[in-house]
Amino acid sequence: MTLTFIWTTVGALLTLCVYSFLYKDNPFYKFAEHLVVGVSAGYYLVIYYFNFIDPNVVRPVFQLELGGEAVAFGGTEWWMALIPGLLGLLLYTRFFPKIAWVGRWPLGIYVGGYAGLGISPVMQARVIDQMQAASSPLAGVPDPFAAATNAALGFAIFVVLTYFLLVKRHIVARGIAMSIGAVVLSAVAGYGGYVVLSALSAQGVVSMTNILLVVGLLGTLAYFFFSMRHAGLLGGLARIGIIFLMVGFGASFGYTVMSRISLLIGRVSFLLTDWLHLI
Amino acid sequence: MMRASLAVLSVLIVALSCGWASAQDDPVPIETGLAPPDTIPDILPPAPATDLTAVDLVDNDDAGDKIELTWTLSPDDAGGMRDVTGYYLWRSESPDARGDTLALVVAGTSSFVDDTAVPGVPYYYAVTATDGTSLSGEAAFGPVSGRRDWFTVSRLAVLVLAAIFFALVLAFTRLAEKGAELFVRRIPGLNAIEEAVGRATEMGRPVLYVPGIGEIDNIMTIASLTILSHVAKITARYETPLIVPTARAVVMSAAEEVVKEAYAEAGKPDAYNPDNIRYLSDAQFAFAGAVNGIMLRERPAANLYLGAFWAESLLLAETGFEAGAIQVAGTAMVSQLPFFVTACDYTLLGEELYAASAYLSREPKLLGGLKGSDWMKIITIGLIVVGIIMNLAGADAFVEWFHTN
Amino acid sequence: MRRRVPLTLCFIAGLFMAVQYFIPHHNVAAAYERLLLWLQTLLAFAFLLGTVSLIRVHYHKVRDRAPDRGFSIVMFVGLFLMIGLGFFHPSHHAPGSPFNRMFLYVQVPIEATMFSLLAFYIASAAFRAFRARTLEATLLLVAAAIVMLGRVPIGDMISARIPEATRWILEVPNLAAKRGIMIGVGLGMMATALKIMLGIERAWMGGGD
Amino acid sequence: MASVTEFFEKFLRIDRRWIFLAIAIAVVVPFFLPLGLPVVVTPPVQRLYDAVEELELGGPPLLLSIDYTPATSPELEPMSTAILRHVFRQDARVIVMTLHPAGYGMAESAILAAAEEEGAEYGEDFCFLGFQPGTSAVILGLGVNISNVFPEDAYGTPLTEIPMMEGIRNYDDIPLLISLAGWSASEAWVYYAHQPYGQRVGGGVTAVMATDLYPYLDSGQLVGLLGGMRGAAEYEELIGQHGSGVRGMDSQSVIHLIIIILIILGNLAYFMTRRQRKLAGEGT
Repeated sequence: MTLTFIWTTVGALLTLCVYSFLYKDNPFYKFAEHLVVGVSAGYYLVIYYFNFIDPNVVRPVFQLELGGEAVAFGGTEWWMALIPGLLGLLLYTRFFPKIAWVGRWPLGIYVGGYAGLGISPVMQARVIDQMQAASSPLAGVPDPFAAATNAALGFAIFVVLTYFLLVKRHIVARGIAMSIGAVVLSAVAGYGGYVVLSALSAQGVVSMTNILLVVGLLGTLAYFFFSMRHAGLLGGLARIGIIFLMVGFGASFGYTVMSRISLLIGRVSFLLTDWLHLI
Repeated sequence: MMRASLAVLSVLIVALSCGWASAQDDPVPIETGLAPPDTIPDILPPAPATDLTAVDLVDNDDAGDKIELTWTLSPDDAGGMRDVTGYYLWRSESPDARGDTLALVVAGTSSFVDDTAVPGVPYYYAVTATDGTSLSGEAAFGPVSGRRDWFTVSRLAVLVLAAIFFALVLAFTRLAEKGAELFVRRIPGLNAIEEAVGRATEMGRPVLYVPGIGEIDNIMTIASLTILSHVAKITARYETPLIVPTARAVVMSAAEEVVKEAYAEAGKPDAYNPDNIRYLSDAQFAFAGAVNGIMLRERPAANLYLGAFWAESLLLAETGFEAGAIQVAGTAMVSQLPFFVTACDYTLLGEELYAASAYLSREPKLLGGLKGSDWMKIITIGLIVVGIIMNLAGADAFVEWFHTN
Repeated sequence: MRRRVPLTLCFIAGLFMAVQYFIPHHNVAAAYERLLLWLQTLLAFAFLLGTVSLIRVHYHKVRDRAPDRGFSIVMFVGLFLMIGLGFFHPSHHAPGSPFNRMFLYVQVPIEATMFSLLAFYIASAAFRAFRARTLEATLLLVAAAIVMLGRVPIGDMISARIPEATRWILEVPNLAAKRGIMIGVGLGMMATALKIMLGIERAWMGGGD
Repeated sequence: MASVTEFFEKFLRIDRRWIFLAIAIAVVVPFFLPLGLPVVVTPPVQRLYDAVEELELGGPPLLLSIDYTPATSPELEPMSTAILRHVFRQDARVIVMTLHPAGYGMAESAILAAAEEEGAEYGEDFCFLGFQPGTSAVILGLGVNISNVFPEDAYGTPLTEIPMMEGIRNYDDIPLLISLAGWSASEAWVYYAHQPYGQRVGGGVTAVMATDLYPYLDSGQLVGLLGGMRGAAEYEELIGQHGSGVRGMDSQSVIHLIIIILIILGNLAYFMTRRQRKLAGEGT
């Protein structure tokens, strides 16, 4: 109990050292910063050694026993563990300028191997499967009414924004009149879209979402297309792409705020609950 | 004109969605009649399973010892008499005998993997349904033999697309090496960078260029150094001070080389000030704090953030905004883009950073990758559009062909 | 010797790893399994390189009597304390050991707190830097505000439409944009991998001959 | 009018440490005065919960990869706690491992706490394989044979001597895999476990990364997704035991509201002062 309290106090004081940075950079913060660099490096070293190097290199090479019997690890013969071990040691020649070039040999295997490993899974996960998902219809929508309003509203906003982006670049410059116009227009378009959609089946809503998804994807791809000037159809698509990109970044922004606040809540909870037992 | 095309567009969309909706209507399964209650004494053997097929299974570690059996369930399994309790699977090396029992699987199962096959030996398989007391007639299939395969056919699509893509990249790289004019559109962000530098010159204040905190082998850092060279040439011409803070020692020496060379090329080697290329700290927050210090003390009029940034992006862009500098940013770290977009005057989004560096350097390896990716995007768009049309037409074979695993 | 051998090794390792994906043959799979273990071993050794570099940097600071060498000593104390506790303490790294507690009560609080500092900066940036200056920035801010409200319970209380709008933003425009980025970045990753294998991109070798 | 502008200009130049103070107060107060706001469950979380629910009593285990580091633990630790509680409560089994060296300590403390609470037994209900370096090489290696990658568990016991590992060879014997990470580990699991081996993968990530993973959710490459502390809170709601996730939602609500107000005030002040400057003809 008391031992845990002492450790918790250490953690709490270090937490406060880091927060002192909010006032300004100071020795307490620097102390914590350097301490954690050392502690984490030491921690990683120990974990790497006991979890990997010891069972996969040291023990097979020196034929040390595993659980009572001299087992070849994963069928590893001692020399099969020795070769990568030696190659790994060659990496350290970089600290000796004269023979530093030898260190490129294992590095070559390492860099090349990892490059080769990635190619096909990345092609499959990021390109082919995404392409396939983009051209397949969505699964059923649970609440057609909510989906209808959302899709209609989204579509209306999309149409209005496209209009302003394509025809009138500077929405802010036109002042309040234009903003009111935009609101009225989107409300009218939203209601219109809603009426059209409710006339359709729930599947129509799904299709509308699908079309938005496809248009957004094509727009984004068009935005990142560099071999032609952005004019005409390509220019229009790229403008649409920018809208989607910005809404996407907005979503990331909102989520990122959430993320950082969560970390703060976690630390405050540590200070108030785990350390001071106030709550 | 605009309105007319919008109207056409909306009509098209509605038409398309109706088409899509009808394409999506799933066939409704027809409810079959229920079987009579199981009160009649069971003397009849169940109806047999049918359509047994056996194929050599190809998995990731193909030792040729796996053969996959599939069959159609007996009509008495979940239908008819509903008295099937399981299926016996048989394996023989001759077509005449039923051979040994391979396995007994429970009712409702319609596939089984025999993983005890000897590679190259032809086998004959049979399946019989059982109700616990009697066996049905058999469905047989054979001969089939296991093989150690040299190609996973289901991954053909990956191979084909990767091959096309790589051919494009290599072809464009070769073209660029031969000096062909490959068109890359000018990135608007470059104009913004030049304007920002011009503004700093007018005001007689320095330009701050942060190449990110990535290591030297990070492609974003490499792209950033290309753009740095371009910026350095402009600042050399106007003799505007250029401050380059770095977070990695190696990046600092690379930046020194780049800037020195650019000043020499612009004919102003004397204007180069080595004290302005600085290594601040490897630690993320310490680095951000030190750069913020530079912004507040030396008051640069233009802040350029191009390269790999993590959480420090926010700290930098906020202070720069507050200090009233013109800010241009560019990174391929998608998670940091929102902060740059809101707090900077112009932001190069993702791939635009690479495109800008390829545009400026005209280096074949950069151009090749960029053009190859561009054309692959066109192919992707084409495939998506064709996929959608095929889907609307009710033919999913095209999309299915890309289904791997 | 100095450039050709590593480039050749890089090409062979890369080609084998890329091609084995399509070859299910048992013998190839066995070789692949072996090479995976080799890559892991190399990675482990490469990781520990970082520790050696760290020691060198701080050793030089102490030796050269740099003004803030005191902090370098703090770093060394942390490092060697962990190594000592990890290798020589009787209970090694069992749960509840001093090694383990150093992790939970020194490393965890400092690292977690450093990132939580950003919560404060994001709030101040929201006030001082996030301006609806362009249409793009406006769109971003509006979407962000909706998502921020829609992902916390208070959004539900204001209006049930807010979480729905959030879901729509995430599943339609966000999805479309992120998918586009995903495809573009994926192609970039593959092109880089190809260039590394073929020795067109060789920044990993560093300078010199 | 001028005085209003002056006020806004002063307001814009306020020392940011006042804002820091406001945030600090806003996060602390809800701890003492909880609002008890309800948490509504969203589909990506429900889908992950359902996938865990499908695990059978004493059947093939869940593979839980605890890949987060201390820096993101407040967001992700509530997830691992909730998932482990859920698994143990339905008497299913779980194999825990990590792809990050710092994940070792995080995983160990999470699993020991949950196991003690729910009375799960080491070797029967759960086991901890520890850490292996190499991310993609590790994930691919597990698809061939788990004991090649982890010849022994974290405490040096060979896998062959752990009862629950009997008959567990590779992904074929693992119905579900969940990765909890604050870095690209979740994507690596999609690339290297789902694509080549067809493994079902679920994820729990920081809110920063969550939006980028939606395409995988839509295409089915991810079974379900927990995004940030809110994701953890929803999972806690589903298992009916509130933890730090749900508790954090009150503070989270208040601060989000404050930040939105700050954005609005900042923009208002900005536009007011800008208009004033424009009228005075000072700038553009």
